[in-house]
Amino acid sequence: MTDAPAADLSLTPRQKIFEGGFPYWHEVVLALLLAALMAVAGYLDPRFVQPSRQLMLSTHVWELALLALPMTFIIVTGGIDLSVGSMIALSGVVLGLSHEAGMNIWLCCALAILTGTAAGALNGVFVSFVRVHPLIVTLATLSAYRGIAEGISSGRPLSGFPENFAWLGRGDIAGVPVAAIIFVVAAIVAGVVLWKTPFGRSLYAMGYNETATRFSGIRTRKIKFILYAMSGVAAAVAAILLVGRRNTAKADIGAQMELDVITAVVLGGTSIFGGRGRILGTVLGVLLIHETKEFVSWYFQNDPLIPLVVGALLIVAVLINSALTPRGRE
Amino acid sequence: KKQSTSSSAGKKITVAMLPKKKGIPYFTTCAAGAEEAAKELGNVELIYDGPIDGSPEKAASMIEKWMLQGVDVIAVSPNDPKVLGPAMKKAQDSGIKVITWDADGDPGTRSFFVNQATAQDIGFALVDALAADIATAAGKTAPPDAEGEVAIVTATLTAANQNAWMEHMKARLASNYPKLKLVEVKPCNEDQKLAFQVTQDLMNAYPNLKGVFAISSAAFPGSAEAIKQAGKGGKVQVTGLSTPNEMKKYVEEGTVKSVILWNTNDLGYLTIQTANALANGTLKPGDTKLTAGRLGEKEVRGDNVLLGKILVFTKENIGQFNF
Amino acid sequence: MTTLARTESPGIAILGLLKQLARQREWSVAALIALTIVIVAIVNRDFLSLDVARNILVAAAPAAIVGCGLTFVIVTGEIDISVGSLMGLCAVAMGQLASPSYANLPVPAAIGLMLLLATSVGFLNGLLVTVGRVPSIIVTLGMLTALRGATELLMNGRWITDLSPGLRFFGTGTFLRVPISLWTTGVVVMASIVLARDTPLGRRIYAVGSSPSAARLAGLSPNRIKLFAFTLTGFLVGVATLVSVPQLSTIESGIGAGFELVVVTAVVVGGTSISGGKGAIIGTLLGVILLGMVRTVLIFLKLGPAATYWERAIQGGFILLAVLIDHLSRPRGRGEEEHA
Amino acid sequence: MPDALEQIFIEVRDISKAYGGVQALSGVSMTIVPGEVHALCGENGAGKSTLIKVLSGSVTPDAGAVLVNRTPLRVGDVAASERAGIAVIHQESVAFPHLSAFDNIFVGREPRKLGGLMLDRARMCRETRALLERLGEADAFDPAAPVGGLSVAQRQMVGMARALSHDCRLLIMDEPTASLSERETRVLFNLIRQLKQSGVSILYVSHRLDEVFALSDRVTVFRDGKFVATHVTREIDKEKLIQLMVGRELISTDARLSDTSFSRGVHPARPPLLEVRNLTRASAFRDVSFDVRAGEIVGVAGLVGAGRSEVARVIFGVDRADSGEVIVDGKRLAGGSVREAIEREVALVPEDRQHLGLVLQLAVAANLTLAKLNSLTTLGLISSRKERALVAELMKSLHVKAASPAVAAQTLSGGNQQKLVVGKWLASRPRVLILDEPTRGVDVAAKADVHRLVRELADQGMATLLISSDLPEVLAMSDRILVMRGGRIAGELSRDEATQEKVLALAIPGGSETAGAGAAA
Ligand SMILES: Nc1ncnc2c1ncn2[C@@H]1O[C@H](COP(=O)(O)OP(=O)(O)OP(=O)(O)O)[C@@H](O)[C@H]1O
Ligand SMILES: Nc1ncnc2c1ncn2[C@@H]1O[C@H](COP(=O)(O)OP(=O)(O)OP(=O)(O)O)[C@@H](O)[C@H]1O
Ligand SMILES: [Mg+2]
Ligand SMILES: [Mg+2]
Repeated sequence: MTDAPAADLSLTPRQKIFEGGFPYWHEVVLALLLAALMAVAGYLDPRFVQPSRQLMLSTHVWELALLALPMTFIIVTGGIDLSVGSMIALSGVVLGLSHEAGMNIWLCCALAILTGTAAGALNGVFVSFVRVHPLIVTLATLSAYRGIAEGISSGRPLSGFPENFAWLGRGDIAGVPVAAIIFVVAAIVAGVVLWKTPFGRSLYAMGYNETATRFSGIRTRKIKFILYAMSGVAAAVAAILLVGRRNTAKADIGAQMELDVITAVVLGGTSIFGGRGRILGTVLGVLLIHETKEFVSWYFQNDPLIPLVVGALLIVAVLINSALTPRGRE
Repeated sequence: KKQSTSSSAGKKITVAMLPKKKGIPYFTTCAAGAEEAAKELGNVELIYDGPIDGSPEKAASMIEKWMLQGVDVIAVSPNDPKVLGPAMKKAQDSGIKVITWDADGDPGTRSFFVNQATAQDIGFALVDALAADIATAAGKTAPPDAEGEVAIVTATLTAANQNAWMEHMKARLASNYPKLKLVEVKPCNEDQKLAFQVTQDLMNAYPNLKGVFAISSAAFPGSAEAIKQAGKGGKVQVTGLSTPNEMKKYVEEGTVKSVILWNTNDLGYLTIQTANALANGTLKPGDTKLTAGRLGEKEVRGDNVLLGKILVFTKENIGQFNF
Repeated sequence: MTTLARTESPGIAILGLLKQLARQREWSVAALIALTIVIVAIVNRDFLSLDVARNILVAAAPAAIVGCGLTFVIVTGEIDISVGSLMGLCAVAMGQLASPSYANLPVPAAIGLMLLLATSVGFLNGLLVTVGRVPSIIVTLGMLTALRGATELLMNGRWITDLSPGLRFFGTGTFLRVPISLWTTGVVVMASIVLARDTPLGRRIYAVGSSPSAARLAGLSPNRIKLFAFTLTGFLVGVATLVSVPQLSTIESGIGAGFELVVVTAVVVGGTSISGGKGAIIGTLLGVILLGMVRTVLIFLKLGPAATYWERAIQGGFILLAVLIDHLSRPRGRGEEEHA
Repeated sequence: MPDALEQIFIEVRDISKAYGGVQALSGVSMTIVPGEVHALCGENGAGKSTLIKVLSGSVTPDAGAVLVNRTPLRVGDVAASERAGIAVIHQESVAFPHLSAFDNIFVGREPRKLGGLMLDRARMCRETRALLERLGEADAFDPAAPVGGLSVAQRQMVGMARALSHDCRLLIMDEPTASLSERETRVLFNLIRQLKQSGVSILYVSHRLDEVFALSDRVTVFRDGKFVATHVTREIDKEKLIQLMVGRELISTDARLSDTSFSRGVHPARPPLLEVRNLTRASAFRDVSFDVRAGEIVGVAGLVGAGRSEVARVIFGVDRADSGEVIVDGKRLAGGSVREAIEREVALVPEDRQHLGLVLQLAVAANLTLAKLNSLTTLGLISSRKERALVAELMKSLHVKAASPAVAAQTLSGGNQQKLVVGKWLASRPRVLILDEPTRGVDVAAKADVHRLVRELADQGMATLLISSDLPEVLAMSDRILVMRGGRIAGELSRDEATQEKVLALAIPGGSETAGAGAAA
């Protein structure tokens, strides 16, 4: 009993190292819910589940999905970023204005990404170096960034982008939307980073006890800074896709998006208190919410129903999960 | 897949009707008219749905949804023509008939516009009405003599329609009413309470404010209430667009002198009539008139189906309307 | 907050209050408010009028009332972002219950039922958080969305325009020439301050937020205390609805949209620690006023139509400023490892 | 020593408690009589704290009963235990960091007025001051300030005040002196004797055997969650006790230590690895200078609040110095960066394991490897194989007792948690190791393990700074001893001249009292 039985040591993939016991309950629950939903949908209206239609219905989910990745990282460290929606607006408007000013469209994209990064980095500076709580910081920049977007564009729609640019948002490669491809790649990278790298591991540690993590020689401040900057980058990319698809940049794009993103992430099983969460869960969360919204809208044709259902879904899903998992020790 | 739209009269058709914002009386009354038309026609199945938050992004994806469901006609009231444009075009290309109502989109993205009023008509009507009210309140006879400070309370800073109206309002003010000075434009974010507070502040900050344009469904009652509670009814004029029922009491007690609108019920009705005619081929490009059920003959000018003039509800006539 | 323990008897509460101002985040917020008033007054005399002050306060009233409850919730280490949607639901419920064209109940009955609804939703939030063990951010995020949808469905695209005078009184009436809503706010704030500082329950709310495990070892029941905080908040949302909604003649489904952001921002700007254990009602009050002023201030600065487009940016900057001032004015030593 | 052993105050009957796989307690029974000091001994993880949690009602046992004056106690109910007059000073400081000492002491049992509606602050203040007087801490700190700002020891004092605040009949102390130094310890012992006079029973858990013999009337020993024996303290000796605890022959730590130490000749003057020059941090200490040579162990003694931990924190880059410099292996540290310190192979085993040492919710394994993850990767990905190997080795060499390396660190017993912190840093083979209270709450055997490991590494050329309030430990382990007082270095003693008396004389402001608590036996 004094030294650990080898038996236990043999089960040591990352998840085991963390919770112990079967760690995938949440993902299972989500997957089952998703399957159930699609079954019902397919029964009520077979057309809904046709791959071709599904693919077209998915056109506007990719930006949200993309944002959910850095958000997962951030929430795992116990932080939060409420300003993503506004960063989309800001980088989108910069994109539009610079294009209006006659810049080469790809330069505009670069500029937009630069803007997003800067915005995210500013959040990062306040969170990690001024050490203000991320909720406060991003609450402030939530209005500040959208405000700047409104200010520099005075609320005008900016459009008339070239077709080859719109392709980013609307086009597809072998039937698969470009946005989808971008997301899948990003998701895989994010998943591996979180799952198997020292960086990923330190995110979990930070989420539980930042000080002790810092005492272990991990640059917690720098890491946080990077995360928030990344969130900004993702927002900028999302903005480019969004603008490309609607062919219009405007200070109101991405409004309320932060809530959708956070909903997806927490539905995906990432603990808002930090320390727990996986990309797989987030992806399932995004899918479940997307399909629910689409089907309710498809079948009932009554918009107010959507928030009602999604809200209930969020609570119920997490409730089921907490019923399945044993009482924690904290 | 989607049933072909090559159709003979009486053939069953599905019309999807998209308001800018679901859940506000203006569009609810339009929907009532649409329902009426659908019943009359019998062969029309009406889908009425739209984003409750008025988000153009959501509206666009609804159009895409209907495209996938293979409806026959999509009638769009575009909250933001630029954002909805691509989706409408896509639907058209897939063989669905797309028309606009209440507000127009780019001509390339729809076949007809059921036109109750253009942005210009609305902008001008608002300015003329307020100017007249200010003038009469100041005991002047000719509206152009109206003078003083005026302010606008709009929906949101990015609301495409309101921004379009404001363009024309500013132009009209400059050209016809040189003595009216526009001092502020404030958003109320579709929130009556905010409109109420903003109007209070405007009246305090600009003691000789003479009039307020409350150009969003939420702004109008909010501003009117602020003026009333400040005891400035009759001293500070307010006008805007609203269905008569919502503003009746303010008109009757005199806080509001004129309310701009058209018969929303008829607008919805005419929209469905147009959609139906378009679907079964009785309405073709180049036609000059359209027989629209109880509305009788309606003029078609170019690709605009005209509903008729803008109405101005006043103490005298508002009692006669109930919608 | 804890520093209040210094005031050896609540008798010298004022002294305690001053001491607190000098020590806490409230200080920087108060300073910022004062500064703003001075600047604006210099630019535009009209700003210094009772009328303006009253309008600002009345506009801030609902946020202040709900803020009291939310402060307690946040101090226990939880959060409630459903208050906005709940207010919408309450408004619609109250309106439909009282309106002749719907249920047409007598006003007191309508109000009673509305308050009951508000309180039970708060209680439900609490149950899901404590018994259901669902993180409060998730529960209330779900409610935020769900209740808004429910409200829309209830209204079904119509507005309620026939509010009875009895109801309107709570929004427009005055007592001793002071609006009902301000009286109510005063009572709620005072009661909350006393609850927080001078009652066992209050101290326990702070204890639970400060260290749940220690609380359990001390024989407290964190769940019961959290349940109380959520229920109280629900009830206060009802109260806020009662004194703010009838101010207008029309009830529509959008009421309260975005309200949660205003309140949460005010509370944290007021110095309440989002990680629990620390926070003061007075700070929340100041936070509410600071944020509430911005809109009015911008109008009185007479920056003209063009400036309007920068309004939101300025508001955001204001919040950052408030927080920054606080952080620069605070020494950081040992034990300051985590976020303020 | 109460003559009437038959009049039993508390009887524990066949209590069992399992946590998942771990049987923390299996059918233990014991009795406590009025006015006795009853010591409870056992290795780390023996189940002492668990039993205490059962008695205090914060843990519900799986089986068994607790009888108070022959009437069964409602188990798992803190309030019931308090009513029965059971008060606890828990092992880990369980303060409310944001609350003042006042509130910390009274929360849950607040004195009330106005029909129980309002707090009676006046009374809270009066009683708090009185309590702190009794603890000799009256003016050590401001009872209105948040306790989060106090040192571990000071928080411990607040905990005691809380326990004393309701007149209890059984006072349970779970390793109260673990983070106390001589002076507080002596105050505490006098207190215990007073209480005993007034008929209060005391259940005393400690790994410091001297204390056990100095204080207790009877001693009960647990091993691996089982009851081993209860003896009248006078009737057994240290060796016997240790044998009961570990279940095998083992010479006393101090003895073993003295062996190792005496075997060491004065080693050839190696170059200093750590040099501290006029280091000053106004809030805690003023121009501190010393150096530590390769292979040398320098002990730092001093009273609580002397500034030792603060010095350690500054060297490790947690806090910035106001002035002065830290030189590692000839090169100056920029300071203020833990990362820098670690890259220069400096390691700190912090004082407060719960908050600074461990990520409690993470697995044992993850904690052990956190500080050197980068060295466990292949192609940038963590290699479970390498990780497993390292973890297995560490857990073996430190005898960490855990169900599996996958369980959360918070499920380990206090001592085992401490072993994790030490192990985590020993794993990184530092050149300069700073230990702040490294054996806090560690049992004799484990203590010996830690001492042995440190000694071995030192012999391999590691420079070690040993901050400890456990004077015998300092005396036995150190080649030189620095004594801090009020934030200054009060003096330095070579290992031969160093005695408890001399150290204390330097440590205690203006005083040269003698007879440390340990010697009081
Ligand atoms: N919350 C818990 N979850 C799981 N196991 C636990 C928990 N608390 C204690 N244990 C286990 O129960 C056993 C007894 O723990 P306990 O804290 O009583 O030991 P102890 O005698 O106090 O040791 P120490 O002297 O180190 O404090 C240990 O093996 C520990 O790992
Ligand atoms: N967490 C803390 N926050 C603020 N001040 C502290 C803290 N801990 C200790 N202090 C103060 O810093 C000074 C030095 O404390 P420190 O703990 O370093 O002394 P020490 O000799 O290490 O005592 P200990 O034996 O408790 O470690 C004391 O005045 C103490 O009150
Ligand atoms: Mg223990
Ligand atoms: Mg120390």
